[in-house]
Amino acid sequence: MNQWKNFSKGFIRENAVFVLFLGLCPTLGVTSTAINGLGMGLATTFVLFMSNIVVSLIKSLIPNKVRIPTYIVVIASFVTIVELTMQAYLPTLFEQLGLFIPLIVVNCVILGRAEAFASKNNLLTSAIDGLGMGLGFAFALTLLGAVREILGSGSLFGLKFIAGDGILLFILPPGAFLALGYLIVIMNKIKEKTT
Amino acid sequence: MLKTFAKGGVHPPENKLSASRPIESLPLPQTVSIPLSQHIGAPPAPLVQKNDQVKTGQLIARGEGFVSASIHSSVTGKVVKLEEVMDAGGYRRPAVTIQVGEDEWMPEIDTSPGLIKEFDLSGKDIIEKVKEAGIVGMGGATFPSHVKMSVPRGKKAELLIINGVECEPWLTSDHRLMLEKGEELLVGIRLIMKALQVEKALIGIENNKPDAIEHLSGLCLGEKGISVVPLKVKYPQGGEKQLIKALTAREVPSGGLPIDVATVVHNVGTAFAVYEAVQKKKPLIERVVTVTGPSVKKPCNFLVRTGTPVSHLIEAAGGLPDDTGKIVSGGPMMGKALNSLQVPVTKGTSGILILPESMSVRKPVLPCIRCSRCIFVCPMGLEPYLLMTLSEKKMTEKMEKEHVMDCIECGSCSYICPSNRPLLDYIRLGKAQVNQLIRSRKK
Amino acid sequence: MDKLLRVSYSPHIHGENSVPRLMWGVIASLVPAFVLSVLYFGLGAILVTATSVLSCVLFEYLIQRFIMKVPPTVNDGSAVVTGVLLAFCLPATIPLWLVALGALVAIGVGKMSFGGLGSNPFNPALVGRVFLFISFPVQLTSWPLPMGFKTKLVDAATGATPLGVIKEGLLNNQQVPPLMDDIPSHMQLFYGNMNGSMGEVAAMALLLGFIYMVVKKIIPPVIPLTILGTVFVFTGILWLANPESNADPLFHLLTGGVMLGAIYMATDYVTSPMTKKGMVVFGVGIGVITVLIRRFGSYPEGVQFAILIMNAFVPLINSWFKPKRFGEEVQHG
Amino acid sequence: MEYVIIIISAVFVNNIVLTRFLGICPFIGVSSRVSTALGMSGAVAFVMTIATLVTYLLQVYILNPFGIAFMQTITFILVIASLVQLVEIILKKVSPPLYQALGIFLPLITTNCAILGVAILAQQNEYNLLESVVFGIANAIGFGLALILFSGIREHLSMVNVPKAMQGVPIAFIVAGLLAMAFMGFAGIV
Amino acid sequence: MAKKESTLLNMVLTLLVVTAVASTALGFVYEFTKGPIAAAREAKRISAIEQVLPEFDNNPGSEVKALAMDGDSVYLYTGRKDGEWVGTAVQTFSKQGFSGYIWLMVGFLPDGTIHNIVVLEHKETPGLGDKMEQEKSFDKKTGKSWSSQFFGKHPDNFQLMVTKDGGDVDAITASTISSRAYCDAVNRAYQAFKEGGNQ
Amino acid sequence: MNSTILITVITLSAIGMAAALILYFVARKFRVHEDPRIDEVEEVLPAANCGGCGYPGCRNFAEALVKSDSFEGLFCPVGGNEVMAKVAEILGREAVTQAPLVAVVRCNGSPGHRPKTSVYDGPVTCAIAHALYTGESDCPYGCLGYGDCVEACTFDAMYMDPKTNLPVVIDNKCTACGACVEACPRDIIELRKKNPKDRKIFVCCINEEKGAVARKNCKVACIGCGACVKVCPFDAITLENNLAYIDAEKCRLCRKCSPVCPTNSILEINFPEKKMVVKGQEKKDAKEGSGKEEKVAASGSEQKESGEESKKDKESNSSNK
Ligand SMILES: Cc1cc2nc3c(=O)[nH]c(=O)nc-3n(C[C@H](O)[C@H](O)[C@H](O)COP(=O)(O)O)c2cc1C
Ligand SMILES: Cc1cc2nc3c(=O)[nH]c(=O)nc-3n(C[C@H](O)[C@H](O)[C@H](O)COP(=O)(O)O)c2cc1C
Ligand SMILES: Cc1cc2nc3c(=O)[nH]c(=O)nc-3n(C[C@H](O)[C@H](O)[C@H](O)COP(=O)(O)O)c2cc1C
Ligand SMILES: Cc1cc2nc3c(=O)[nH]c(=O)nc-3n(C[C@H](O)[C@H](O)[C@H](O)CO)c2cc1C
Ligand code: SF4
Ligand code: SF4
Ligand code: SF4
Ligand code: SF4
Ligand code: FES
Repeated sequence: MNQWKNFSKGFIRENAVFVLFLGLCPTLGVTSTAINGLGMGLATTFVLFMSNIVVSLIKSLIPNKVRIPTYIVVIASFVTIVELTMQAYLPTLFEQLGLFIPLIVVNCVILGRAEAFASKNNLLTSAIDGLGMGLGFAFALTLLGAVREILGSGSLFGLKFIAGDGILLFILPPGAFLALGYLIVIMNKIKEKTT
Repeated sequence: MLKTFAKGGVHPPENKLSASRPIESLPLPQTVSIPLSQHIGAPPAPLVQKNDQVKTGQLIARGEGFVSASIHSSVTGKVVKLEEVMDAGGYRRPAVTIQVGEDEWMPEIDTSPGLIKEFDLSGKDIIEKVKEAGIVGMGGATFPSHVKMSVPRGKKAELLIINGVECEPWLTSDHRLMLEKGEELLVGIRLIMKALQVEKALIGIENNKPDAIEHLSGLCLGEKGISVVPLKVKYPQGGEKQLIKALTAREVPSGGLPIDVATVVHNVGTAFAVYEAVQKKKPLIERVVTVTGPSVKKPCNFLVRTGTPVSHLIEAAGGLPDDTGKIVSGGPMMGKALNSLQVPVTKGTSGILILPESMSVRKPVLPCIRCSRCIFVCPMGLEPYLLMTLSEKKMTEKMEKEHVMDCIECGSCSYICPSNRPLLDYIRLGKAQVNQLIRSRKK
Repeated sequence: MDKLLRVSYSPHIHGENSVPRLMWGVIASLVPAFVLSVLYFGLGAILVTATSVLSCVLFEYLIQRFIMKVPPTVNDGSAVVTGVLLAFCLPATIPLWLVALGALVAIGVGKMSFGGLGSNPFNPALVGRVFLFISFPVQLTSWPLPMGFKTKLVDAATGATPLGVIKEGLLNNQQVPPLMDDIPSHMQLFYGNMNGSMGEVAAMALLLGFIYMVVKKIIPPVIPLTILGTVFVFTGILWLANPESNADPLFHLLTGGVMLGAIYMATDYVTSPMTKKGMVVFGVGIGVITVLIRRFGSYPEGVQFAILIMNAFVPLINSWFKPKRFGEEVQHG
Repeated sequence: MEYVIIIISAVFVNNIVLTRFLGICPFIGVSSRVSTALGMSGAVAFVMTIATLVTYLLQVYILNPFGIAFMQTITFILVIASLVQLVEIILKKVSPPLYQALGIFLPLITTNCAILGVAILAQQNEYNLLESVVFGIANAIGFGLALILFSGIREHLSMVNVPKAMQGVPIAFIVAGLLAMAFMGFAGIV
Repeated sequence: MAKKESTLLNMVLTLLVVTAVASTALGFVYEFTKGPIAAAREAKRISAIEQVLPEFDNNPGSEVKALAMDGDSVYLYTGRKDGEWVGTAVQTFSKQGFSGYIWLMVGFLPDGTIHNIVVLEHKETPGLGDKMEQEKSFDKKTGKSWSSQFFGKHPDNFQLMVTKDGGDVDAITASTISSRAYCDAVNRAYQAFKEGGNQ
Repeated sequence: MNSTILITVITLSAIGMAAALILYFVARKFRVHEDPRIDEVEEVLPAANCGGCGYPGCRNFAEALVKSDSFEGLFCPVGGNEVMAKVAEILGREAVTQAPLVAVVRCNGSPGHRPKTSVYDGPVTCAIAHALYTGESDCPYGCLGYGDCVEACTFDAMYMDPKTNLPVVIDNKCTACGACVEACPRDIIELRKKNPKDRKIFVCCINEEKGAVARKNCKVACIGCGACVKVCPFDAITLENNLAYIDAEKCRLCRKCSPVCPTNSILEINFPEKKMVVKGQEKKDAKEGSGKEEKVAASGSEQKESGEESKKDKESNSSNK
């Protein structure tokens, strides 16, 4: 497979959030600002990238029946590493993302990729796939975070550009759903146009 | 408080223009085309051939099997064609076309005007006579009447109900019949009571026909077991289930027949036909037909021979108005729109309603606003809005669970819907789908 | 014959009701409430209502025309109803751009996203109103005092609504009876002489509209009666149990949005149940949730949320509460 | 009273789906029909209750005494994954129709953040054993309530003409957003 | 792709190996990050104390006093410079927030004057109640934020109640509840200070 | 080694172990046998879930395939022979090959050929109009033109031609799933053998009425005169109930029949222009002749103007509803 295609598919065509509708909890939960979205996206990317590598390395050694538990252990290890490292060096961001960091482990994207892609492909391809999907995920989260931040607080990456408050609802839970709903519609339209 | 049925119903404007017009005999047309199937059930095979000479009242097709009815020639003349003619839907059905000559009746038929009250026939004989005369329900469903008179084993009839409701707007044929043939009607009722072995009969008449109520009540004074019950005006009170509910408070179970609640319902026209068949040996070859409409010059009630083309009736009522948009055989709520004026009158034709263009165009359909009106007016307790959607989406099994087969096709739902939704159109389609499903299941 | 006959299934006649007729009936019934709110709040009432109606109609037209690409149906009047009702639950001095934003959300999100008239599961006007309420709590809780045409459009004198006074007081561990002294009498509440949103203040005018709609058979009275009844009974029980911390039931009926909500918003055909049984369940649900929020929640008023929450239950109610089928019981009995 | 508050809070005020954003994938994925939503709710309730119980024991009797609380994530998920698989195997045998109905979604419960999230939240809130279990059940009810309401609405939407571009997931999110908005009314009840 | 046959032995073995490797790795990472994590936690508290107290040179973290109040604990940290008492930072809370607890660090000068306040933790609504955080309501023009009105005031002659309730505190717009809770927390801090802050 | 690490390793391994063991034994106890081939077969099926095979979905069809002993009556029209060969391979059976089919609309009653005799004013669906009456023309067999078939096609392989008001099948998109055949209340659509270059010859009429009646209602109706039967050298044409029918299996596309049809109801599509002189004299009515040419030409050009136009038509059609 063309590696560039393999890498880039995660952004629009097979975007985990906009197209596959996976990993929605963190998508909605942490995107009240663009920064949070980006942070979460990158953390997920790291886990996705690493676990794809490891899974594709050990895939032939794993008996079929314990496939899933093994993958989970691998993923959970990387998540814990992220968790501990973030706690140590980025305590503020860690506090903001809260519960959703340990929950990376159950992000369907990661297990899905491990199961559907890494366990069937070679190291390089899997690594690139992991990176692409991860960055695509990060892109989606940042985009959603940006939209919500702009509408909700009138700022972007913490830089305020209007006086006063924005439309509060968008940084509250209902706004997350609404913003994502309409973003998916727009993304669909874009996808339709490009293909 | 006048009696009526409990649930649902609508009040369309009554428009009984022809209520005061006495029944006139319609002059014979040049040809009649008598369809061989004028009832539910299989069409019988013709007994005549091309160029045969037939007399008025002569049997031209014998009903084979139990649920079938015989067909008699309504005129004297020569059989010119044994071909298919269009029915009300434009589909071609087998028919006998006769060129009308001098009106000569079969000799055994008693054509004298006198009333014959006495009879000594047994119930069985009465039913046999009814069958021979080819009588079918004249209330619209054209179900062979002898079948309804033969109470199935294990069931018992307690009550005969005579349906003089005529709840359809515009139509007045039953109304006129009750006024003009009241005595004959009562004899007919007696005959049916005897056939059914019941002691009691109720004649249900809506309150908008006070003259008929008064007239028949007067006649009933001397009649044991027969009484007239005035009813509040509400469509579709004429539906037998609603009528039974109104008169007896009994509910025919879902999927059941009136006999399940020990009643049998017959139309007044049917009762009159029974009188003529039994007492005068006259088969069912003519009936009262109302010709009416907002622009009709001379709204009338005609006594019409079966097989007469609709165009002939319209001519007699003053001709087709210029603004005609739609011609309906039957009433406006349940009647069938015709696409040709050559369609013949059959045993079930109760009226011809001519609607001007302005009244015949359906209004544009809007989305359902879920106003519940269709539910409130459905006399069967159904949810028409839901049934329509299910029918559109071909969710046949769900439709069956929602009792679509209970729908009596009264049209109240379509009538009331503020969004002009073609509810009944789709429900009919749904019923057909469910029927198919049930049949395929039986296989 | 030269002209072709029309053919269709029966019935061949149709009743007089039509969607526009019903909608304009609702609008007509809202006139008394509108007149009173103009009397109480002056120019602002007119401006807010006009903005709301115009933007609802405009957005509906634009969305249908340019986004959904279907023939616009604005003349069915439903957007006008939404506009009027949205305006009626806003303060009369609210900035007009907020009204337009609310209309955009009501029509765009609440109605058109679902396909327009008849498809939306939630009441559009309430969607717009709650959106504004949550997004702009400051503006949405600044209730002008009823001073007629003396009410200023900006920086008008404001005050808490009667329900707000009670809620504040209870949060401050005050008791209800003394608080009632700050609140107009029940009779005044009935005429609508109090702070509040434009349309909700005058119980009298709303009841008049209710009677009109019931007489004209625009709505069956089931839903409003059950809601008002439930609120009355539930608050009555609380009041009898503890009059120190609960206002009396009549007070609850006459204040806040209960009347407006029960008569106009819970009765929206599209978002309410289809059967009488279902309507009762729906009404009781709204009543109970309203009182729960008023009494125990953070917001002084709960009808808007209660109606939206019960809107979500409507599909389930519809599938669980069927009309009584003719001949059904006999079959099983 | 304590328990009542936990329940009301978890079901209405801090609904797991609508305000905490957990278990969104199945919320979107298995909600197109009421019947499947009921099944899914049942499955989640079952797993969630057992999972909170088991993880509580794990935390209190193993992780805490040994001072390895940092292993929370990995041990919890391992236990939950096994649990789900157990349920799946048993269900397949005991109730094939239910298994059929839930189909591919049973394995998805593994990756349902709601289960793990609730287990972790119960720890964060420092609940005791009984409170943890009640918390688990209450959240399962909250999940079920949201899911069933939502599936009812989606079933309704499948019968009306939703614009093509909005059909499916987008409209589901809009509904979820409006539902979440409505549920904000419960704020402060406990 | 060849899937490996599953036997009891190789299943158990695989899991064993994988968990062992994973946990070893995690163990090491934990050991490695243990220090920094503890430091990061401490740093947050220290920085809060630094913000609310005048300059000090001791380690207030080592001079902590806990007082049980209203079912929870209030902590007092004493700050000294050259052994001299410069003030006490009180870690306080309120349960009356719009949603959940609010934790503040209030710095008192030895005479009881409020020096500065920072918010440690809260769950108030963004855009409303969260204006109690200094940076969220900071006005560049005046250089002040909402909480500035407390600084330099002495609770004995500055009524710690919102104006609506008859106090001296101007509430945050549309967030009376949060403001009230804030006052409640500061009040609690002052009670604690009076009880145990004097040295 | 550090003790934390040791404890970590021991606990996690123990938990892992315990989980594995429990699972293993439970799995053995509760094993359900399910043929693994079902999954394999399902993989190769097209996953269109269209129901063309007669089963509610691809999975059910896969189950049926695995469970049955032969492929009798089991065929996936969408995947065609290719897929069936793959299935056969998995199941180790002989594949039945079925000639590829394509849907053909057997009515040519455009408004020019078929006078309108009434106005239909009901819901725009063939099913309801059919149940109500003959439709806007007097031909009780003819196409009603409300596009139920187009609606039913999930492959976008049909559209309504706004000029003729008749449905048109786009041959290369049609998968012969049969949904349209099912949908048409008048049984107008037939699945016929696909010939090279999409050529086809068929009687474009299903009217069984007597010739005169049929002719009166539609100028291009088959009147059952039997002329075509006589000229067919391969006995491919049969006449039953006043209607000729060309058996696609027997027909060798010799094109002898179509010129002799007095009503031009035999259509030949996608053939090159005939070289030999068309017997102009036989055409009594020049107008009729041109009518037919039009249809043939139109059908030919349809293929060229690929999907674009058809999409437009479909849109305009659906917006009419
Ligand atoms: C299969 C069948 C059997 C019937 N059997 C009886 C019967 O035994 N007794 C009876 O009174 N009516 C019988 N009916 C007639 C119906 O009760 C009813 O009168 C008829 O269908 C017309 O009613 P409608 O005009 O209200 O539709 C039967 C009808 C059908 C279709
Ligand atoms: C909606 C509806 C309305 C009807 N209205 C009448 C009516 O007005 N008069 C009448 O005689 N029959 C009416 N019928 C037919 C009756 O149900 C029933 O078939 C008839 O009275 C039986 O008598 P028959 O078999 O003698 O026709 C109506 C049926 C339906 C379904
Ligand atoms: C979504 C939403 C969130 C809110 N959050 C808070 C909050 O965090 N703190 C607060 O004091 N009030 C909050 N409120 C406002 C209160 O409900 C109430 O309107 C206010 O506290 C009382 O108004 P006042 O401050 O003008 O007296 C919020 C309102 C809404 C709609
Ligand atoms: C009795 C009645 C009440 C209505 N109430 C509302 C309402 O509260 N909010 C609203 O947006 N539209 C209302 N409408 C208008 C319309 O039904 C509504 O916009 C639909 O929900 C749009 O699909 C009402 C209409 C009627 C007939
Ligand atoms: S559903 Fe049937 S029975 Fe009910 S109102 Fe409509 S037509 Fe009448
Ligand atoms: S009457 Fe019409 S608009 Fe009202 S619910 Fe029934 S179908 Fe819908
Ligand atoms: S044209 Fe008919 S047979 Fe061909 S794909 Fe469409 S529906 Fe199926
Ligand atoms: S072919 Fe059949 S389904 Fe298609 S438009 Fe004609 S009548 Fe309707
Ligand atoms: S990310 Fe939470 S369930 Fe999928």
